[in-house]
Amino acid sequence: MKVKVLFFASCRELAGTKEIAVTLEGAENSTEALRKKLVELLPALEPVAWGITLAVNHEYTDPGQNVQLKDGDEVALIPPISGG
Amino acid sequence: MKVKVLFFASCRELAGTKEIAVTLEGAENSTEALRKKLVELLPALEPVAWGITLAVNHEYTDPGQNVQLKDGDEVALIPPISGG
Amino acid sequence: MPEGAGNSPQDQSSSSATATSPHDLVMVTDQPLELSAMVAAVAGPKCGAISTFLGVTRDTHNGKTVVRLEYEGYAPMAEKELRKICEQARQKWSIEKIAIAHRLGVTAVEEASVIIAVSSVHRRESLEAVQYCIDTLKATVPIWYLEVYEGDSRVWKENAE
Amino acid sequence: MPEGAGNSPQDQSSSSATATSPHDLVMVTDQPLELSAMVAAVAGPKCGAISTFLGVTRDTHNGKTVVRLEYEGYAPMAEKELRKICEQARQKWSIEKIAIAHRLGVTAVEEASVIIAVSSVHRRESLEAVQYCIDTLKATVPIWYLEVYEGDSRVWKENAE
Repeated sequence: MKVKVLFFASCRELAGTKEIAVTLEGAENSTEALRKKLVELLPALEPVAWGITLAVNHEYTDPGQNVQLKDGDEVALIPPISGG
Repeated sequence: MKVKVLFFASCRELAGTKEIAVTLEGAENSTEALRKKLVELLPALEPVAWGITLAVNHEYTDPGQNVQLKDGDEVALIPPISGG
Repeated sequence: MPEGAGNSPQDQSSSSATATSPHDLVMVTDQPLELSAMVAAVAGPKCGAISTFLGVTRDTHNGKTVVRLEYEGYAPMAEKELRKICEQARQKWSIEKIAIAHRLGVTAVEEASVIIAVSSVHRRESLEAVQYCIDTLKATVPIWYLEVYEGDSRVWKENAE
Repeated sequence: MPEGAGNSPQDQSSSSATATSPHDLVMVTDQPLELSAMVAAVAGPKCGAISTFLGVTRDTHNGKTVVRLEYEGYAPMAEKELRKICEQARQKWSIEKIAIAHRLGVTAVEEASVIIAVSSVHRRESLEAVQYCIDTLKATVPIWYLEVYEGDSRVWKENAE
């Protein structure tokens, strides 16, 4: 299955891109697996990939929560925010 | 001595005027005496004259406080306010 | 306060504007109030936050249709009380600038009777100070309004709190 | 949002505006924010009170001179979170209308990065709701800024509270 992964702000600068498509195989259908995969694909993300907040389809997930992913999901890496 | 007395809002309508000059004789040099004098001059003020808040030279006086007046003072009758 | 030459808050012919400190503007005026001018009066490069409050004439009261409000004020004392409010607010919070303007005369539905603008470096101070200013204004500033209803009946109002 | 034909909040070409209910307006936009448009969006004959908050770019941070801020946002999720804030505010207070707009892109010193306007019948609700909205926005809406200093150094910022 394929998910879209979006990078913002400091994370975008680390990743060197705003967006990538990630293919997850078989049992890799969770956010924990995705974090691992992202570090493989973009080693510069290693310092942040494990602790960073993830949003799946525009909804925050809890830190440490391992969320099931499905084909076509949009996952965003959310560094500490500073709006307002 | 003479004081200027100002009327506002509902009080102005009762008094029929915005302003009068009041002459106070001898020992009449206080706000209590002024209240009495106002009722004599403008009997329509009778229902309010005793309890209404007074300001002397742009400063509120406490209800029931008998404030000394001097020549040239400006006294205003302050009905319940509704600004803002 | 309409835009144009000579129409800064200090220039209004039938109003008086006094700065309590170089940083505060208080005024009572029979001219329409202008929010952008109030915000401009408190803005500045050190201000990270600007909070404003507008008191606006509503179209109903107690089920009756309000046609307009008519405000009357003891102008010199009203300004004095407004300046006191600015000073008291500055004692309570670290504030950059304050601007308070109250309208006198006829105020139609959806027109502002009062505008308060407060600026501060961070948000908490201006948010709290603007509440304090309107609450204190309603309790202390010698201004009155009467409501004019459809059918031309009218009532002098009193602030509840 | 500059005035003129086709420049209502919904028409901004590089922004998106969504009403969460018929009474609320939320938007993220790369166009300059316009306070008078935000106030107009929440005004109405039933509204006796309008409270607004403007977050504005300051010229210094930690002693360094700030040249500008650059805002970046996850726009669709930011709008969703803004709509949630409107709904939550309505659960807590009796509100007439809410309008929240956040700027993206370059925001110069003294320009607004965020404007919130809330209207209510009486003052307490809009005064409290506008605080709630900015506090919650800073805690939940996926928007980031970096500070660009004189000398061209830059830092991604995080909200403290």
